[in-house]
Amino acid sequence: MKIDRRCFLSLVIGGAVGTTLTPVPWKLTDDIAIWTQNWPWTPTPEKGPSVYKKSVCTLCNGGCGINVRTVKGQAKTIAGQADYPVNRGSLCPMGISATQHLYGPSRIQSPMKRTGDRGQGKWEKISWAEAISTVSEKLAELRSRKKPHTVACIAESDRGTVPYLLQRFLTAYGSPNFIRTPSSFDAQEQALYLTQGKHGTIGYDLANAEFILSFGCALMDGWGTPGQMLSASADFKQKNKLVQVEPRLSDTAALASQWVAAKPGTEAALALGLAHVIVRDNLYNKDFVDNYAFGFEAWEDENGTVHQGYKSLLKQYPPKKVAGITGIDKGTIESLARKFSRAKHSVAICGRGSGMVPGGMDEALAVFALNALVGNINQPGGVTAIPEPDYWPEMQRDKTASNGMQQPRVDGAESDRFPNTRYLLNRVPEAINSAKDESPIQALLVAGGNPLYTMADTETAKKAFDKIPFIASFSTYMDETAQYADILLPNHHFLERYEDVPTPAGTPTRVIGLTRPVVETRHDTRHIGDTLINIAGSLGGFIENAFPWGNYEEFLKQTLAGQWDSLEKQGYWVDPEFMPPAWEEAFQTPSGKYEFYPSQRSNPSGKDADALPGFRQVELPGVQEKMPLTLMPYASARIAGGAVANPPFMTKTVDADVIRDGDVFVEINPKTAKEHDFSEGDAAVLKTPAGKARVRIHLFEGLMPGLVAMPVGLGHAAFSDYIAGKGANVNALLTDVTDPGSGLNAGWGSRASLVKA
Amino acid sequence: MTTPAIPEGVKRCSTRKFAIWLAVVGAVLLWGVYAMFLVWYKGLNQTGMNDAYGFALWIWADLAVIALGGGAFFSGFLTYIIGKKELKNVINYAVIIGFICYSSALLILALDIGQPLRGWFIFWHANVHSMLTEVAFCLSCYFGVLTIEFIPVVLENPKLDRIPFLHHLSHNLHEVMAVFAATGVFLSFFHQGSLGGVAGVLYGRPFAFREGLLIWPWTFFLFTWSAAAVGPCFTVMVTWLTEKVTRKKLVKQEIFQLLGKISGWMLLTYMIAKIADTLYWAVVTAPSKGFALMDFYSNNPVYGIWILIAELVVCGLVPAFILISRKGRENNTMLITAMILAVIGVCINRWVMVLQVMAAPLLPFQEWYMYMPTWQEVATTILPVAYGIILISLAHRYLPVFPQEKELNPGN
Amino acid sequence: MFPFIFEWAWDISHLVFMGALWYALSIIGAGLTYCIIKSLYDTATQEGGDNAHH
Amino acid sequence: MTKQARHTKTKRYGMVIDLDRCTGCGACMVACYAENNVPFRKDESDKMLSLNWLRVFKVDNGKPFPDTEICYIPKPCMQCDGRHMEGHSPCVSVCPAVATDYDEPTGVVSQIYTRCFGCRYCMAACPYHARKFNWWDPVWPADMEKYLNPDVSARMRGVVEKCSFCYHRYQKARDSAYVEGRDEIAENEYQPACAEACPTRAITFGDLLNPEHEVYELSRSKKAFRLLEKLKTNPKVYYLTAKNWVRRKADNYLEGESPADRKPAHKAETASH
Repeated sequence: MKIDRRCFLSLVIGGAVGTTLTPVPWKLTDDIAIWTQNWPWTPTPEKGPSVYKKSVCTLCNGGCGINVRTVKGQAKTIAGQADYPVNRGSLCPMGISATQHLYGPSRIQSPMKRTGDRGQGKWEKISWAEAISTVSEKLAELRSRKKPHTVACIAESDRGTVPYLLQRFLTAYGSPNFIRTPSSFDAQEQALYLTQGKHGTIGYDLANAEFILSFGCALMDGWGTPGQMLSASADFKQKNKLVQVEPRLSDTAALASQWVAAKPGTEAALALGLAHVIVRDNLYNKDFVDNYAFGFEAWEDENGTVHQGYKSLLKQYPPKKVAGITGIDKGTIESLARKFSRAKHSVAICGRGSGMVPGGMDEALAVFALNALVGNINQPGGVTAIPEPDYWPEMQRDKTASNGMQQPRVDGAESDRFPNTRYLLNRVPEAINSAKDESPIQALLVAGGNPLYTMADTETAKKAFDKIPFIASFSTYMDETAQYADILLPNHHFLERYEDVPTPAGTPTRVIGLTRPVVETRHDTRHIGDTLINIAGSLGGFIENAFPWGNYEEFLKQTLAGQWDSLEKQGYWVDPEFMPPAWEEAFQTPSGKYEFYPSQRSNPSGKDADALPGFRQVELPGVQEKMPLTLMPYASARIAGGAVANPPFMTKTVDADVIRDGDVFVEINPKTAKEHDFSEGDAAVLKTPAGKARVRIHLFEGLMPGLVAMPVGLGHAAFSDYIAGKGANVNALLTDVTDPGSGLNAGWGSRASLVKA
Repeated sequence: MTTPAIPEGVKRCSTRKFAIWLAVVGAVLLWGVYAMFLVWYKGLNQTGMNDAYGFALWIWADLAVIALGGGAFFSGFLTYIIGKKELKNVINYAVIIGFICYSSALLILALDIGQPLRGWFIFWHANVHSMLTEVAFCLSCYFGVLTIEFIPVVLENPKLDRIPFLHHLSHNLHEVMAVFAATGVFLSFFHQGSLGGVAGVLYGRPFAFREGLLIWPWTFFLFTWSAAAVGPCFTVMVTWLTEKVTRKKLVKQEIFQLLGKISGWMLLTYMIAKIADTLYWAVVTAPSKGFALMDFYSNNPVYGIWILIAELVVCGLVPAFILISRKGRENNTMLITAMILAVIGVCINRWVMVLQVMAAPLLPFQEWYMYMPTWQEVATTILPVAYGIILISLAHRYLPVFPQEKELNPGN
Repeated sequence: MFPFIFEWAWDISHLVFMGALWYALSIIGAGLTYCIIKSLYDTATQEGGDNAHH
Repeated sequence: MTKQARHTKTKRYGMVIDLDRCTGCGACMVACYAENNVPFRKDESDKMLSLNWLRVFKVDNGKPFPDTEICYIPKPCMQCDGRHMEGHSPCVSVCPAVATDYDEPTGVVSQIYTRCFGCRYCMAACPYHARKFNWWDPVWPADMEKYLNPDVSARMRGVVEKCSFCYHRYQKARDSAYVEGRDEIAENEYQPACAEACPTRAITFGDLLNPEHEVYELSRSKKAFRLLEKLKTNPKVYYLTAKNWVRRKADNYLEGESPADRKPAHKAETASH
């Protein structure tokens, strides 16, 4: 027993000492260390040489040139393309993080048809053949019932080959209902037409301007082309050339040399007040106004009726009165007017926020008039009209199509009531919801945009969509609208496809950029152009004949044959011949001059006061007593406010006082907070006539008391788990406010109340 | 009911009662073990820590437990090196408490690292400039020493003592114990100090940073001193608690009083040094970095100036004065109260030097960072308590821990 | 911890730190070895001998 | 502290961020995440749990409407030179396992993910909260692993990570210079992702010791300052602003003190070549 124990002890001790002397424990610990350094679930990216590919980002209408680094055929990182004439190497965070959407979970991976209820998210994979035949059968059926005009198509742009193919398809098919999603350029392009008589893209030469008066444009947070604006920001700052008119200290206001905190919705009054001072003190450009402008002074029409001129309208806006309306003191108005008229090249720009809402025509016209007063039309540092692309091939259509094209548009655009407005998506929900029997839209093709997220009062829009029997979406991502469709025909991601990007709004030169595939197609998706050619082919007849190309790429190369070399080599083409025309030839209005009195403006009352751009307060929905606060959306460069939601990287950059644990913060001034007994971080319910949302409170001194500012771009319900369910969608809280002459949405905000949750 | 496993001449409760007691404490232990495995399996996301709180409850528990376990080294120092022979009557228990404290600290450290399997990197790839390296080395070595000191106590179990080799081993270990104790004191001095240094060297954290001597900030010495002062208090406190639970006197009151007296003077001198340190920090160090004293004690829901007063006065000077006065020591309630206060004081100090350091904002546009531990953290922090109770229960039952027990409880 | 690990440097901090460490470790090691060997020896020589100590 | 390569001058790479130019757009952050394989989670709203090597803070002057002003402060790792300019940055000296190191030739503070065992002492030491912990295993949903940059390894759960001034880009530039037989790399050959992406060109990057680099003059300008200079961490990230209130936000001042009393940032520097 004793011997045994001793043996045992010696064995144990000896064994332990012996093992330590062998390499076993050392090898084991080393293996453990190596294993923890190479956990199989931590990915190791494949190495390889970097290949850089040029393309153009189409995540918004900005169209910035990009340079994509690829390794072994996979896109890695994205930077701005240094020589691209629009953005000059600068790129916004959305563009930089585009790879996250390319490879992310929100992609629609193949054509699908709905199996559950609308919006329920139940889908069944189908083949492309089935998808195309489903759509073409539906379209053929409507055509056979002589109802081609009940087909509508929504797109984000009306320029470039893809929007053109959509329009061409509708024309060949017989529907006038091509609808571009709303933006502030609806109002600006209409103002351009009314004052200059031209349809085109508006260009602002901000780089050469000496003084920029921005009426609430979120230049640093998405207005125009984000890359371009960010690239120019240092110049704005260093040359002290920016004045920002806005009730909130936005990133743009912070950059400006002067922040003019006018009451929201009074921008037109301020513009008129400035014009008043400029005219009163004879500071305007006499050459331009006397020789190339119409309607500045009183004028007599062919019937001998004498009409009031712009000059006399301005008499109603003396600084003192304007100060009362805008809340800006008289001295500031006077000095601002002087600065504006004395600077060599002054330009006034409009389009509130990132330019998602058109705004009223009065405002656009009043701001345009300021540019005309200083003669800064087609001048360096001024405003220029960029002609629309006109390189489209001829086509023929059949009688059904011609008849269909004669029908009025569903949205009421180009009607007697809104003769100068080209697209009115905002009026579509009402047109459908108020229809006595069946919906005036029987089939809807969503070929861009994400209306069920971006439209004001999204609940009402959803109700209208419910009444449309057939909705097809071409979306690349499972966005809110795609989720509500019946059939999905997913387009390639922009990093997988060809597309041309013509002059983005706001850019003062004529450019075409080329989006091209930088990675191989990842999923069973198809270029929307090819899908259209397929659908046309299966519809046959004149429609098929209108699409004689084998595929989209062939059509693109044919159409842009003259520019293709440059596009292929540089990734862009700049029109070398484009020069803003001299004042003598610039204007195609009835008067042949710049019209301060827009004679073409829709004016049912016939009163001069209604034709001239006066100040008329936009009546926001809601009763003030019940809703004492005013909700205003604000744009942030870190939150994508448009059709495509934030990729996770961008959401990661958003501060904890903007979004926290799934709740969005609304900003209020500490004074407002005191009045309503709120403190930082409180949970609250924000109510507007359109709906309500759970929010939290963030106190911000930089916001005018009485306002509630809420970021645009949160509260997505679709895309993926990484995107959905963060905060609330401000669009759902807003209501469309029809601008009388144009039908555009002039609603810049909403009355609101905040109650503790 | 006496079995040979229980030391001779002492009375122990029934096996059944003991089993129930172990089961109750064991349940708490299991809860902690469950949390421990959760943390190891799922990672540190199971805690309430975040990037502002890289150090939190666990590090506090480590620091506190090591300070309180300081009773072992200081009693050892007094017994073997100074030659206070009467302390032999508590040294066994002090060693056991120290062993529990240090093993718990090591366990918590093993939990508190993001890559436990790489924990040995701290030894292998040691950065000799890091206070934490010093802590890790001294802590592990001293734990070894404590184990060596604990072994003879274990070997005195009647059953084990019958084995000749173990009998001799126990005897021989006793013979050279002074050498181990001296090494232990040396190691303890450094790791207690390094633990103070952990916070004190953070020159990016004005709340923690202290000037010092050579490479050691003042907190280095303050931590060692405070552990020496409060460690014996904790030993007495636990002994007193054991007496309450077992309902018998285990150690003579004179021993308590002797320890109280030593602790009292240690505590008083520590408090003088600590107050001087605090004043210098408040008047010179912090202002040189742009902070006024009250910047550290305002604009937040928890850390007011009360915490400084509680640490320095209520749980510092007050117990010190009680313990240095004969009257205070001779009144048992006063004595124990003072010792408990001192223990709380050192715990507050360790809390402040970990948690408040993390909480205080540095950039003027930042707010105070607040932290709430998760149940997993709490459970794993309670785990050592349960483990300690079990080990103490076993030790008390089967080992002759208290030489005076027989004498104090005649008739058993 | 050992001179063959790359971050090792023959500088004063390493010498002081590691010196103290290895010194302490040797004392502990030596003490333990002594006790074990002595006990083994005692066990062998005093087999069955009396158990009394202290 | 590794020995420097032969023939190459010692560099102190640093960054100058013009706060008067920064518009807070966030492009730098996103570019950083894409370049450095920074993972993301479904909810990133708790910024103290969110892995971000670069964060842009919004500060205001606290004045009531309409005298309010705001400013954005981008905050990468400050790549501190340490109290005595010899590389003992707050984090490097505390790391028990030499998992973070001060690179002598460049001044960049590195992080060795496979060495770090996650004790987080460096996070406690860093006054800028520049260090972030991998509380979770990184997950890239769908095919997102495809976009990971092969130049930067993905980190595992339980380790600390931070901005490295895109050190892999320096290594690449140095390697290609070596292939071409050059000892030195040009200013534009090594730029971190954030500086490259900044659409407003607010971020300038280069060698603070090289008079030919733009950062040399900028870091010595009267408008230059650093965050928490009083802590004597000696960061290599400089900021520019003309606004006194912004400077007040960058450090702590006792009553009666003012940023104007302070010496220019570069005077505090005593680096030797």
